[in-house]
Amino acid sequence: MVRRPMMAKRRRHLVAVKRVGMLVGVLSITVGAGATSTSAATSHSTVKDISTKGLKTGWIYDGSVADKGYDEEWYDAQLYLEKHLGITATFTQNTPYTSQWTTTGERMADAGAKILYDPGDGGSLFFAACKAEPKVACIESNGVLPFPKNVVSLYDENWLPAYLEGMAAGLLSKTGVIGFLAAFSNTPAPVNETLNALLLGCQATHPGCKALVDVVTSWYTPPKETEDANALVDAGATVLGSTENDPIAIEVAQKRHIWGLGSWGNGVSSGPTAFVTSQIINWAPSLMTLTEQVADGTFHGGRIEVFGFGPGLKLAPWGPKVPKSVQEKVNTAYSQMLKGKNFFCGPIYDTSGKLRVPKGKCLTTMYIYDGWNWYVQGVKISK
Amino acid sequence: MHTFELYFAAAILAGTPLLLAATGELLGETVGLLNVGIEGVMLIGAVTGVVVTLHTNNAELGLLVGALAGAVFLLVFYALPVVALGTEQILPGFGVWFVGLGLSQLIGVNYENTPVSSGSTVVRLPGIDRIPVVKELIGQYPWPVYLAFVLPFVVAWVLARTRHGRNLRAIGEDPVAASAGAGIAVRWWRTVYVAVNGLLGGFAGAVLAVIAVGEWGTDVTAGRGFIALAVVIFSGWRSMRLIVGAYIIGALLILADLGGALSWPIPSEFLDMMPYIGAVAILTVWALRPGRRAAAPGSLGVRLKYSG
Amino acid sequence: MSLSLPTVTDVHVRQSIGVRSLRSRWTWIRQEPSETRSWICRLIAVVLALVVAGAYLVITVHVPDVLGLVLRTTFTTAPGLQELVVLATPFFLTAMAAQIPLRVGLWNVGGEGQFFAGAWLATAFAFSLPHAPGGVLIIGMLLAGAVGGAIWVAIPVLVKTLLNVNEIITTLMLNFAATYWIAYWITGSWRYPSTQGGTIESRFMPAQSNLPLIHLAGGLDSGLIIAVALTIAVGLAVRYSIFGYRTLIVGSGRAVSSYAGVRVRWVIALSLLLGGALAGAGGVLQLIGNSHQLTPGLSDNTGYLGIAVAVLAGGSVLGVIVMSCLLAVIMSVGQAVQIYGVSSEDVFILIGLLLLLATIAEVVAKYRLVRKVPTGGTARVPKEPVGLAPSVSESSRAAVAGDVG
Amino acid sequence: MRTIDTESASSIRERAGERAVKLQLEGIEKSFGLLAAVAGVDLDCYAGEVHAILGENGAGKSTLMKIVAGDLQPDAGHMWLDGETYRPASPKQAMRRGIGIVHQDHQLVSRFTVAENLFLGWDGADRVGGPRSLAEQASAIVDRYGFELDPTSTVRDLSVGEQQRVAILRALVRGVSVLILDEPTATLTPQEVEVLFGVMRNLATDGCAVLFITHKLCEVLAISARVTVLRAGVRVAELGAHECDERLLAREMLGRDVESPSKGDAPPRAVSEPILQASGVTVRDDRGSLAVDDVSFEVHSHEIVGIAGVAGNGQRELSEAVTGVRRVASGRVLVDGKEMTGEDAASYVRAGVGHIPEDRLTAGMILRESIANNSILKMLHVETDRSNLTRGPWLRRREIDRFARQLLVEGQVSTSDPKVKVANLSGGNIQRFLVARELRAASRLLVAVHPTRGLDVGAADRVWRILLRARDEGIAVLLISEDLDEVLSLSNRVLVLSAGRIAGELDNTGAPPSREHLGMLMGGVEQEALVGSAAALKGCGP
Repeated sequence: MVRRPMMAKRRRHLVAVKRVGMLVGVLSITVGAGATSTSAATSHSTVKDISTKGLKTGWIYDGSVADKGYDEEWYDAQLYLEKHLGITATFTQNTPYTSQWTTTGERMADAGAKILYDPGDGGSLFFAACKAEPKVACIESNGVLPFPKNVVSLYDENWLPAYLEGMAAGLLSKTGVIGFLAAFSNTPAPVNETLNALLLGCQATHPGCKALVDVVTSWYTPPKETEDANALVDAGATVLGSTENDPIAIEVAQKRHIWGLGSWGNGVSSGPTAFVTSQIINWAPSLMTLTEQVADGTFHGGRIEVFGFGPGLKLAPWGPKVPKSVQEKVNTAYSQMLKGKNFFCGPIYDTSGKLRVPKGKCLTTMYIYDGWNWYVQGVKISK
Repeated sequence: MHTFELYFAAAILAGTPLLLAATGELLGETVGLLNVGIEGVMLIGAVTGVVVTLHTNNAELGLLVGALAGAVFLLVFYALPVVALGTEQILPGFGVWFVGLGLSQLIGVNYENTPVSSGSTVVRLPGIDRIPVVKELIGQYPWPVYLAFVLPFVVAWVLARTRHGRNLRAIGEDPVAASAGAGIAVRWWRTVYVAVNGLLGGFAGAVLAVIAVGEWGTDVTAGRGFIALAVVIFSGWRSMRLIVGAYIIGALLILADLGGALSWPIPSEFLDMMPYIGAVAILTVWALRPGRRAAAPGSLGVRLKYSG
Repeated sequence: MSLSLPTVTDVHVRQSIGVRSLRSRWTWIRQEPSETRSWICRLIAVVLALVVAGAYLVITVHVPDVLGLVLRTTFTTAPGLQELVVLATPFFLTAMAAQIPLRVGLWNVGGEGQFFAGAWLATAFAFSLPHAPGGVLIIGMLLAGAVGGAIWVAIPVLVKTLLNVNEIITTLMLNFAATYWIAYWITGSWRYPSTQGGTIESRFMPAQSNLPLIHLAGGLDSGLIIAVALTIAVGLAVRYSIFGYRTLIVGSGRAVSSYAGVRVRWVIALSLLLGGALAGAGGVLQLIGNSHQLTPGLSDNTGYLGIAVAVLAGGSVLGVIVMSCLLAVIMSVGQAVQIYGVSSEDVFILIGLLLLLATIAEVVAKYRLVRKVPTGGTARVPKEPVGLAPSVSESSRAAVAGDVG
Repeated sequence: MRTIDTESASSIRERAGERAVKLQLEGIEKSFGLLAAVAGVDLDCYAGEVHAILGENGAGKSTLMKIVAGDLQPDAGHMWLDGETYRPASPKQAMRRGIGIVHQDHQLVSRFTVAENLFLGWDGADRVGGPRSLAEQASAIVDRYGFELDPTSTVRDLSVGEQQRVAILRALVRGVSVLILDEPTATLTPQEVEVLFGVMRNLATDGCAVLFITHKLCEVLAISARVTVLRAGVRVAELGAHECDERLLAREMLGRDVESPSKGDAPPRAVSEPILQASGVTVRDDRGSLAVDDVSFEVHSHEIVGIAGVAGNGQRELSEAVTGVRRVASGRVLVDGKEMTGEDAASYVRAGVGHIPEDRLTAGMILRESIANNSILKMLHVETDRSNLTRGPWLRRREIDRFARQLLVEGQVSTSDPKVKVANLSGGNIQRFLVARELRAASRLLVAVHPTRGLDVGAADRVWRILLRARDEGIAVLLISEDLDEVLSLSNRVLVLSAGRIAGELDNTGAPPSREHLGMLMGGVEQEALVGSAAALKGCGP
């Protein structure tokens, strides 16, 4: 009843890409130059692999598939797979993070599903179902090793767009004070990586840039987020970022006439003049490859796939009010990233001033994804 | 920077839905009806308020419809069993809460995360909006904030100094004496004030969702309906004291954010507990005051058996 | 309305005088309902609510073959049955947590918080003795959970007994505090080291604390057996103990209590603490029987739904067991129909309707339709005059009866 | 005190007879469930007469009057007011038609002031006005009718007589032409009754029809012009007051001749040992004000000590103080010479004190519970019973059922099933069951408060006999009652409680004390002041 503060998992709000547009996007995929991109998902729509036809699958969503965000993006991928690979899909929405998650997976497997997709990121609840049904292939998001042999985890390098957003913030902000709504304190992915990347990006363009962090203790509590975001603005923030499900940061930024960074989707509609930029994720290419692997018998689990900029991850179009000079500076870095440049290199200090990454060393993708359990210098957080 | 002024204004805004809901509940309790389900009413008001605002792009209309929805909702789910059928009062209150929770989600499922673009009219108090600090403290709020502030004074005046108010207090004190002795239409007025309770509760929810938050979200109230109940008890059924209670909790709500934003060395979870612990605390403080017994309406929460 | 009822002889007097023709042959009479009668009325309420819900599903959501779906998914598949067990287990104890204070006329709305507090203290216990043998750990965690639940209700108990502060609000407010309290620990020192993103959870409990699965009907959780045993034991203890009898006296009002020389404060405190302890134990059962991690989703609103179970059960232990199972079926069906686009939390509308209808059923149960005494006849006149007990005086003030508590 | 118009009853009737019928009822029926509370009653009432409605408890008097006052809707029948059809849907409509009712308990809002109560719910009151303007208007009205009332005082601080005057005044404010008084004398001192009768006569003289409900025969003869007698919901007689006497009325009312209770033949034995000793007992009521003020008395075995007094003079608090239900503020209570001050009800039960409480339905019984559960309400405090009925912390249900059955037999209750819910018993059965239970506990002392209130004559008679038997068996009985007849016919000694103090103690073994004397004491005149005074007030009584 009362919302379990942390329960509603983030529903990453991506822009509601029109299905047609998405189709075009997938069809026109070219192999990106991301650091660890997925295996290329080329021209599947023309191949029409017979082996996937009639493959039974189950999809477990934590929220609504019409949420104009994260779940809808996954749902679009589901529809795409149904149409182009001929799979049949059953799915549940608003699944709570309880034993129900496990039971749902098991029920789907009982009903003959060969693949379970876990867009809602049930974590160990989902793994329990996968352990109970070892013959079923499991595809989930945002997991951490080790996990069962039949599970593959998919994730995007969301710290890359975050770094770019941070750069823009540093250029746009006069004072160099970013307000940040963190869902939880010290959660490597996505809170720490997003926050740290944002701040590093900001410091790259605005030396001395700092981040006031408010821990919301939930992924989604609009009233509290609004009040928290306003408090951050009152405390002096001139740019707002967040890891929350919703675009509250942009809304508040719009109302308070400052800049707002997107978290999980194109937030331009939430704040036309405040919006800077955001990340946009597309799951279909990776999912198609994995699904075909199941059909071919080449699927092997127990691994993580993290994809960077490319067919699955893009930077959203710039907000209409972002000055061209800012866009150009950040776009330069964007293209460097696309070419493979690592921006997460030393010297990086933590909040206590200790040198964590010496000059010349760089953070690896997996460290950023899984191990970044400290905050960089400039983060102001209660706990 | 005028940090204090900004926090003050934020606390007032956060306290406003509490104050509205508490005023409605106080009126309901004045006629002897203890409705513990304001939370559900607020949710219904919030979701209808947002839905109407999104469709009409008119926040004022949204607030109005939200208030009406709250009234209708409470009439059906509370007045019907309690006033018409004479059931006990607590359980239907919980029913109102549960139904409000589920129904609001059902209505709002396609409107989640859709921000309301049009805000409510901000009233600039003439004269005051020129004085620098005062302007930010009290000079420029959306109109429901002023309404919420004025309402307890009106209620206090009506209850203390008008014939109608006396009749209402008599209904709450002793419904049998009021009906058989003084000829007051107890059932009618109880029904009317259930509606008023719902009206203000729904309005409070709509204000919270449309103005303070700016969008619908599941369980957007997060216990504020129950906090309003605590505020009513804290007030000792004197409407002017509602203002104190509501703004204290409003300040605590904002203080929790303030601590987070300014990176106080307190875990954010503990800061977030403050409004709820605060509600318990103000009840305890109220209970510690001497001479507290005379306050509650005599028939509050008492089941009225109908016959004949 | 108050009415001094005549005794047996008076009825005869009246008849000998001759009753004038009455307008209809049937009339309603009021009577304190029997257990059976109350039950029948409550069950009718449940059926009505289910019919409404079913109609909603059929008409609005277009779920084909609802009944078949319900039977198939909940009763014929192993995961369905297992989920039923998992869902029902915590209801037993959170329902008892609400029911025992209800005997005293108090509303313990804090089952949710006490559930978490119990799980929290049990977790602390398990993490401080990670290598203890399984039996010690399980019993120790259950005891710690009971203590934790009782601690969580201690502040409401204190302010209720000493200052008479409304327990509805205090217990409810502490639910919110409990969720933040849990969040503090599982995002802090107890955090599962590699938790990513969505689910926030603690480290796993020591493996030896996991309750064994008993393989009956596709995997019966032994937590269910403990829960049912606890429920029955506590239920019988309350029913057949002096303490249970005293809760009944206190629940009947202050006047009876002081007349009977019962120490009201102690009974209030004990019943709330017992309720808190049971909810806490429920949290532990969920922890060691099912989730094995402390998570924010551990309770899934069972603390709140327990109140509904307690109300529908109407003071009986059997009622708690039946209604817990029924509610588990409802929740399970709620899950099953999700693929048709029904949000799982829509089930709250159904629960709310159930509560309202049950309240109305309580009133309806008091009325019986009986044949009136025909003119001059001698038809059904009960031996004992029926109806409400007469009031002390012929005052209409007796129409207002004090509520419980 | 106002002078009393002593016009004879017959002349009132004659005068009234010339006038038009004010209120006419025909074939009024009202039933609650199976029971016809009013089963076809005709009545007519003239302007300017005091019309008594006489009947036992449960005869349907109050139900009939509530129908007239719009509080209840009749099942059948017609009413006319001033020749026009009259069918009020609510009390308000009745009031608008000029019907005023003064309920037995006055139906005033006790936390409101006199002024607030006077104008409550009245459309003629000012829409807006603070306490001061209200009080000014009220005092104008109080003065106009010559009542002695302070409009600013709170109703609950007033005496019962004063509250009654407020209720009457409230009806007068609205311009009544028919005033219904529902058992107005039940809680008044004889002197207050006289004042009330004066008011009623004046109202009648002013042309108002006064309907006066009572079950006291003497009052009918003293005040009314005509009397309608109800029995079991049916009008059994309509008589002119001049053509009847008490005996005739009693027979009509009860359907049989009835003897008043007697103290029995056995003279009380001389006793040395006092059972209950109260010395300097001071008790506060729920609101914290002094209810019992420095009271000292003793009750010995083999005697019934009656405490007489008008309601609200500390009887409740005193009875609760000597049974442990309420704490004494100061003073001492001893039972059997044992110090009991500050002990709770459980200790008193252990000391052998039984208690028939005033609110037997809310304090003495749990209505929605079974007879079995009610039978052990206090017994678990008594060691012998406890060891029999319980084992360790557990109840022995079978033993409890057996115990309950014994009580049912002892109390001559009409059922023998201990599983029956108390709520489904009749009032007489409940009281007999309660008395039987308390006699079990009362091995030394029985405190009986209003033991027969609300009971019909037969049921009351049985309770009286039980009390007398208990006395004969050596139990000390403290009888608290507002019914002077009851107190005088049962007690060996009578203490009069007034304003929380014992105003006087009278021996009742020989010739009964005069009612006038008692009335003066009840009215607050100290005994010393009465000595030698030749108070010769007219009143009715034995």
